[in-house]
Amino acid sequence: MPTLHLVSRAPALAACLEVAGADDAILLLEDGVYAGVAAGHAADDGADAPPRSLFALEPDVRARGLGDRLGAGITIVSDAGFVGLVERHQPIVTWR
Amino acid sequence: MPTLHLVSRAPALAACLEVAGADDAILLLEDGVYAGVAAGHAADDGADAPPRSLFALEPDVRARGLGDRLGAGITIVSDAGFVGLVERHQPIVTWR
Amino acid sequence: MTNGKRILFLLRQAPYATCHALEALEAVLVAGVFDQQVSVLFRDAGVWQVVNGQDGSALEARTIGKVAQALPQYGVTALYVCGESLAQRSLCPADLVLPVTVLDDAAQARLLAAQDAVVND
Amino acid sequence: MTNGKRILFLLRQAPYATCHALEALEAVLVAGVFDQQVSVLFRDAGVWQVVNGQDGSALEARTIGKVAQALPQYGVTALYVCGESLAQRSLCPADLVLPVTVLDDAAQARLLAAQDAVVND
Amino acid sequence: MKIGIAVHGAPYSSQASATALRFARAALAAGHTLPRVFFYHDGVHAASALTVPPQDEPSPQPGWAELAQNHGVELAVCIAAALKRGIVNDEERERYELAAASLHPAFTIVGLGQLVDAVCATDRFVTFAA
Amino acid sequence: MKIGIAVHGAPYSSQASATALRFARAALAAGHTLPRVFFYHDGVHAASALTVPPQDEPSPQPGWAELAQNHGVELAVCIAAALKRGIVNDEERERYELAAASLHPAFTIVGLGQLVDAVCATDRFVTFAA
Repeated sequence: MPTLHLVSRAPALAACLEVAGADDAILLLEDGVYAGVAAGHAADDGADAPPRSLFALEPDVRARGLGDRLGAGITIVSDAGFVGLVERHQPIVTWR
Repeated sequence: MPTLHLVSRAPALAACLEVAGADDAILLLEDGVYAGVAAGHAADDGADAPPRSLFALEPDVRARGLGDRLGAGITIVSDAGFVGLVERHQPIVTWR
Repeated sequence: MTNGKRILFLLRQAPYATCHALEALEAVLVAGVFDQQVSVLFRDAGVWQVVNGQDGSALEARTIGKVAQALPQYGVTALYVCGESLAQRSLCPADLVLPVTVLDDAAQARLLAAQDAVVND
Repeated sequence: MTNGKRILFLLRQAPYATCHALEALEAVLVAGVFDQQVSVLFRDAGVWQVVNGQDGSALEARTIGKVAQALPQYGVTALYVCGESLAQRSLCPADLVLPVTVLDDAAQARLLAAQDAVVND
Repeated sequence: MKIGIAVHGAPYSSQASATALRFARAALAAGHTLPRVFFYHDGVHAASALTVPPQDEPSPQPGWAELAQNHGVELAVCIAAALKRGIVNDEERERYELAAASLHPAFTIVGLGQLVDAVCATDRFVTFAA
Repeated sequence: MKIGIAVHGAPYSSQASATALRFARAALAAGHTLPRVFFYHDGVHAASALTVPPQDEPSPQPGWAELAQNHGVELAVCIAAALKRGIVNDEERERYELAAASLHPAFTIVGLGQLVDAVCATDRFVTFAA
């Protein structure tokens, strides 16, 4: 079963991407959602790395005003969607 | 009077160096001392940036086993030396 | 405005994941009612504090952008933001919730050097 | 060693500035006495936990390297370290306080994928 | 599915407790069971009975207590992490001759082995880091 | 020289309190005066009277208390930051009908204005961040 990576701080996405498998899913949550902002030049992000299933948690995206600022290809999920990802993946790895 | 910059986490040195003046002093303390490790290729550091007065706090260096690992040109100071730096600089800016 | 100490609040942390941003802004608001020369520099992830479109209710939290918008009413009008920090996040001044002066690194260096004290978040 | 769950502790934080490293290692030691397949991966700033020459007494703290050295005695012998994280810090295996297996990113990916659960610091 | 949860961050200081609570509610709503939430590191502060939440920022604590009461979720607080952070029950208060206890009654002080036990007894284990 | 100090990190969870204490002692030894140490953010946890330090990791708290007693250093804890983190004195305990108070007697609960006052009343101001 593929791994689910939880990225809760933006700079941690880089480390996650180094070891995430091609079938793994990555969920950006808390400050990790900033890593999903369509990249300017470098900084907190890494969102233009190799394509994997990339998700972002809706309440975190909305609180931070990022609704229209996330890169294309990032799927917004609710808390229920988060639970669904946990059902379909193992193990769950947190990066902060 | 020049500014004293306190860098208490290694990744924060980069931001500090962007705005530190040529006469300013930089004191690495707590996890900031890792930024003083003689650079391999990139990572936490930035110690090979433009020359400014660069100090590291002795108890933090010793606890972490960095005594022989710091880059040349970094001056180790005691807590008393830290106080001396505060006397001779203003303002004091913390980067974490 | 010519009395008192020159105090800069250096705000570098993103809002919501921790309460550092909120608590630091509360300190700035209090400083504003003292007779001091208070200024604020938003830098690095701290620029997210003043981005528009925030809605803290999604997290049952206060909207940090709204807290920041109150700064001028508390007499804190010297508001600066790091231009490079904005650019790295694909942001421009029109994306922010209140008028701020964009500074390059050299101007930030001069701002820091002019302070009596710097308080950070 | 073939019974139980495969549990990996992913340790990415430097010691001393916070107690995350110490508390995470204490959890690993406890896990070691359970009949599980426990492994540890030191990565990113977490590799500093196992560097030699540490002396916690400088901070009136426990020496984290010594805590890590106790891992094999508690039955935790599957110890891995990220090679790239070492190289970025000018470290090599000879700089570490105990024998560890150096893994490249692909091998770490396989290690993660083989786990039932991952606990982080 | 049985899901284990670890919380590593303190309320307010970190979003971890609030995020974990939302996840826990969603997991229960989806029909999963949560045998135990393990509070470790600064996460133990969620168990303080002495906090006064700011008016406009609700504490996750009543939500945790509700999960314990209505869904049988064990709220387990690591004793070693709790003691050094001032989270103590009556027993520890007495043993260490402290002026008061501070543990909210919905939470239970446990040993670190219960973290490993929570990992072993569940199908998924999710950490909410500080 | 008058030096003001702010502490933003909790003991154990952060080195900030221990580093600040060492700095404070060195500053006093060098003949400086420390009118006030301001505990803000998670720094307020230094004022908990209910902590049990691990045997091999001494708490900075007795050191802070010694500075207050022997050097007249005011240990000022921000009320807003303290209340939400469960650090309360008897007055707040009563007002909010809590089961107990948790403030160590060497520390004083103050308003956030005292942070600005500490900056204004000193020649240098040093922040020990989390």
